[in-house]
Amino acid sequence: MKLAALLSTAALMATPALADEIRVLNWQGYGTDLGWATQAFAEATGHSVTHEYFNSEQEMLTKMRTNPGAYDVVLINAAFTTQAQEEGLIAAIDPAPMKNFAGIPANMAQNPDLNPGGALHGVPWTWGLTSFAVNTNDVKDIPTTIQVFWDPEYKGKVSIRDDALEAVQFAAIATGQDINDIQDLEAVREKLAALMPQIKTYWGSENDWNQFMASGEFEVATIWSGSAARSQSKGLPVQFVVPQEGAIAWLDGLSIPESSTHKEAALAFIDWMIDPAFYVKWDAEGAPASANGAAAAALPDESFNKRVLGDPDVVARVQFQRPVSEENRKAYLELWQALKAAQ
Amino acid sequence: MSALAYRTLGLIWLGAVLFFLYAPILVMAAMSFNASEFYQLPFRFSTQWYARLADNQEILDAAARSVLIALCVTAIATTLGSMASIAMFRHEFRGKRLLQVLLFPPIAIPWLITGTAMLIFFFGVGLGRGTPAVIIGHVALAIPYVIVVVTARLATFDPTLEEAARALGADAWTVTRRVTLPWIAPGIVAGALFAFAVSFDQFVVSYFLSEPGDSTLPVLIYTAIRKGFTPEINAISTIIITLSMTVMLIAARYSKFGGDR
Amino acid sequence: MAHVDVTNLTKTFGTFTALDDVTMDFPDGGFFALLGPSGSGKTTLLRTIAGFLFPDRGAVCIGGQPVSAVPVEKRDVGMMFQNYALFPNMTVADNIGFGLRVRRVGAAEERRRVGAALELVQLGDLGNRRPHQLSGGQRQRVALARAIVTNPRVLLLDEPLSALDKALRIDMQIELKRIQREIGITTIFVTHDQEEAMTLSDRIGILRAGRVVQSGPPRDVYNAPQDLFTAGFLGDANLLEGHADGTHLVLTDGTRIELPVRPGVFEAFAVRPESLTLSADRPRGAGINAIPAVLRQRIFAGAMATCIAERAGQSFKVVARDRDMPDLPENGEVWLSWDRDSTLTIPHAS
Amino acid sequence: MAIHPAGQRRLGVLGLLSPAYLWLTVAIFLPLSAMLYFSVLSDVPFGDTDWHYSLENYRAFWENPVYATLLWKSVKLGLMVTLVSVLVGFPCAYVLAKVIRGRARETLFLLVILPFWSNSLVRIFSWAIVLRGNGVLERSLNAILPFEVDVNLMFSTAAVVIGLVHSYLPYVILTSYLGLQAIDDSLIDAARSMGAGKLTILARVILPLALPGVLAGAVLIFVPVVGSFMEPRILGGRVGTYYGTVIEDQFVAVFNWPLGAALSFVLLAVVLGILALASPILRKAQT
Repeated sequence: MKLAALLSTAALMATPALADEIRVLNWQGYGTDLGWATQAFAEATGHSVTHEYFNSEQEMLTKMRTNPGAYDVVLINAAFTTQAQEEGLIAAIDPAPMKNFAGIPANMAQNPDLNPGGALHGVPWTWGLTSFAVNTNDVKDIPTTIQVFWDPEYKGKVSIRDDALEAVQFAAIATGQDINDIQDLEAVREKLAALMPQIKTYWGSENDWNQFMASGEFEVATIWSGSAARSQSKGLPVQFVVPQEGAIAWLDGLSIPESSTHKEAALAFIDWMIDPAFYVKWDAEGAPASANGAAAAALPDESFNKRVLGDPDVVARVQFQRPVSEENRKAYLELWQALKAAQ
Repeated sequence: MSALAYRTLGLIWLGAVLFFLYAPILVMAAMSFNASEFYQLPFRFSTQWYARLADNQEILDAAARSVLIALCVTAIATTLGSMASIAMFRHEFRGKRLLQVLLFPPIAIPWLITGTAMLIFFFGVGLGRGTPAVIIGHVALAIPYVIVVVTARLATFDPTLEEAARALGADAWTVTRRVTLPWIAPGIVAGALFAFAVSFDQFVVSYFLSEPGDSTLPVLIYTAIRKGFTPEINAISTIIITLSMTVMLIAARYSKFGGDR
Repeated sequence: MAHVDVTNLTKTFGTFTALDDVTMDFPDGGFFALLGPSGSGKTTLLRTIAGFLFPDRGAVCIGGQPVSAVPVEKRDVGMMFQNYALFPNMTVADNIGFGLRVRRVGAAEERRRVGAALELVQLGDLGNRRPHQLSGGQRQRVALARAIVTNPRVLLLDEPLSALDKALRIDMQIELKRIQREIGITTIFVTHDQEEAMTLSDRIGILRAGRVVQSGPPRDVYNAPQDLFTAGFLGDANLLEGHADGTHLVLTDGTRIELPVRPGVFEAFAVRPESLTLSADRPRGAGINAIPAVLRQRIFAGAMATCIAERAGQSFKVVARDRDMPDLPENGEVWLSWDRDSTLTIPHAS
Repeated sequence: MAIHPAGQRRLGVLGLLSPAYLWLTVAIFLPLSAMLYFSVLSDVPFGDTDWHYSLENYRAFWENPVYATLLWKSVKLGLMVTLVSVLVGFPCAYVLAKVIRGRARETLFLLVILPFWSNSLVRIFSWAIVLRGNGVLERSLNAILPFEVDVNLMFSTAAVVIGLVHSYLPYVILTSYLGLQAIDDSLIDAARSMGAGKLTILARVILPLALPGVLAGAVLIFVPVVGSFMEPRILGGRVGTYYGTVIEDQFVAVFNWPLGAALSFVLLAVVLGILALASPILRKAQT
């Protein structure tokens, strides 16, 4: 009996290594779901990759909470990694089996937000900016200030994402505040309230955003740096702007849910994702900046990431997102909900 | 105004309403045959979006899952609903009125409430989300429709036929199989088609209960719509709407909507 | 074939007592009519005998075996319904063969017996028709054939002729009687039509408010009703109001009437319309009672005529062959007379 | 000893009825009870969260004006959609019931009812395609009209109302039609014989008799519209925040299920209140 049990356990343990289906939870169109990449990954390892998408970090967390076991790799903004770890949603990662981990510089690998409790819970993958882009068909003079969102000329042609944290931090920049330590929330509220009538609709995903830009329904809209690069490379008439007031910067990590049943395959996929070879190819289509120093170094000089994000002037203006306290998160959510409800 | 003028006005009104009801669906369907990814005109005929569908494993899986779920739901809801209808038809008992009233909530309470309540409960009992949860939810929504439709058909059934069969020595099962079921079969078929439609078109409850990666077609479409429109969504929508309208046309033949057949 | 006994049957529906301590005996091979107004319990009694209903108290025996707890499908009874209850989805032959198929007699045997039953009800070539293609009378015959083809121990008929028009009904009564005699089956049938009951049955039972009021051969019940209700329900009766005084009845206005000499104590007296004679002059004779009245109305009905006469605020009905009825002016004085011995003497007033 | 046949029958009834009703209990009634339970918790009772009983979720509804505002907004939307549907649908039902005869009526009636049984999501999506700026509506209008128009209805309350009317219009047509059909034509003839004009007949004979059917349809529209979230989300854009979308958010994004449950229960109370008020009418309309 014991022997049989042992044998069957061994058999069970041996099989997952052969071919797993790993499920990735990410923004849509954000690197992990590139067809050529997953195909190459499948050919190299035998693991197939399927995707599930979220529209906000909140939704991402809730998806993990309510679907234990459903995901194997999750993209988490470093500002949320700690929360996910505290809720027991994600597992600590031993980077040793990843051959590409060595390329990640220490300041990234040991980023305290990705190492809650002193253990690595998110493998630094990409970083970038949340700023805005303008439709160059309609906006001839590229603006240099974030105040363009409040310009009556663009009334009904403006868009931001429906996300409490991002909206509040965006308004914090517009009111000259520290996004991680907002002192005057009332100013933020007023600023956003003034913004609301300008808004056409909220955008939910990059694809969505592209269509609205293509049809001319958006003229000024917030966007992520990587997405802007991708849109440009697709030939959309957009220009990414990092205004004088600055921009939100974020660091995204790849994590493995505690409930994942294919942790080994998940780790292999993360390793694949931080591979400089993958990144260079991705960047050609438009990508955020890589957290892997080796990958960033491999980029050609004309690359968007090298040009824009490599500019020390820009780097000096940006503010990195830090974890948000439970209390603030609630306050932001209520503020945003009340504003939306008043429409 | 003359009677003819009234009549003409009435017909124009009806025509306008029909136009309002069908035009958007037809436009949507037409756009699934337009080559442009951004719905640009002039119209250029193409079936490329349907061809793409054939390669989209995710949509095909969701479609297969939707049909499979709808078939399970149809089988279960039709059986349970018909059984209950027959029981209520055959017997008078205390609380019958209450049981009939209890059919109302699944139809009348907004699905948002039912769906979120199911989500809470299924999590509470450890079932969680997923296809079984979806099936359980859909069956509950479909049962009242089946009971209503089958009961309507039973109302035209003469209960002495059952008594006659029993007097001739037939046991309960023989009575049901040889006498009752043949008569109410059109009602059961209509009920089954309603159940299929309820499940196949159900979005709200599926949305809260389906598991990521195992979502039904409407849920997949909703997520896709929120990520931006593509003619591929038009193509699959066209297929769905054609399918469900066909099912209902057949159902109408069997139910009283199409006249008493 | 078997006789049926019911003893002390009581059946209530909620607060309504449908059967109240009913005891009855239905002899083997007899044709028994249950008669009563609606709500009298006759249908409940029939359905209890059939096994659709189960008594709260009391017992039903068929052929001496207690069957109170046996449901209808195991009681081996044949039943015919008011609306025939032919299965619309089956042919005539399948309808008739249903009971045989349930009993698994085999295809050949089924065909033979269905054929014989069709012959018996004279529908030999209609086996392949559907019920909706038949006339009312034909459906009735199919229903009968279906009820008897299994050779049940008892045949139960629930108002089987009420859906037919009058001419057809009389034909069917004769037909039903012929078939019943031919196969000699114990038959119990429910009707509210007293004429039909008397025509068909060799025994009748009168029910009222869940109780058996009287039972016996039709002629006996008709001629010697045990209470006023029966007297009025089975045929018509003109009540004679007054009080008995030895051999005479003193009417309310003091008129004395001779009563027949019969043993027993009687509480009420009546006379049937057909026993009364209408005349202009007072008839004389031994044992003839006569009372004056005013003729109010004469109703012609083909062979028969009915006259309504009024006396002291009470109306009397007189029935006679039209040609035997004297042609007297309305609102004129007439005499009503009858043979002393045709007076109905009723033991119970209620 | 065998069970008494009457008892056996009772068992039979139970056997036939209980599967369906057990199913409804497990999938409808127990979940609703569970939701009531959740609505008085301070946090989701899964994992190692720290929760206790409290009425804070209901208090949130009363104290934070956002929820009441949104509920009122949803109720207004419901009234609006119901009103438009009745105004559009009743004449339509009248034409079907009293003007058109024979086979044409059967066919047209089926045509009106058919969309109701097709996927609601797909129909809303159709409207999104039609209403988008630079979409089909604008292009076709500009093709017909001599002057340029800018019809950009997408992401407006009008778009939400149009989409919802499209979804629920068949309800009111169906119930009004059934109500109108039940009116004996001889009543109308009788009124005419007494010299009543068309408007008088409509106001004094037809409307009062058809009213239960119309009201039944109105309730059947109002109730789901108050709880709608998918339609406002797709068609409403910036103005598409309603009570239903906030409930959806609590379950899908924010993970504040207890608050979502409490909000749902408030909605349920509103819905049940309306159904209770309307139930005599609905019962009348049934017969």
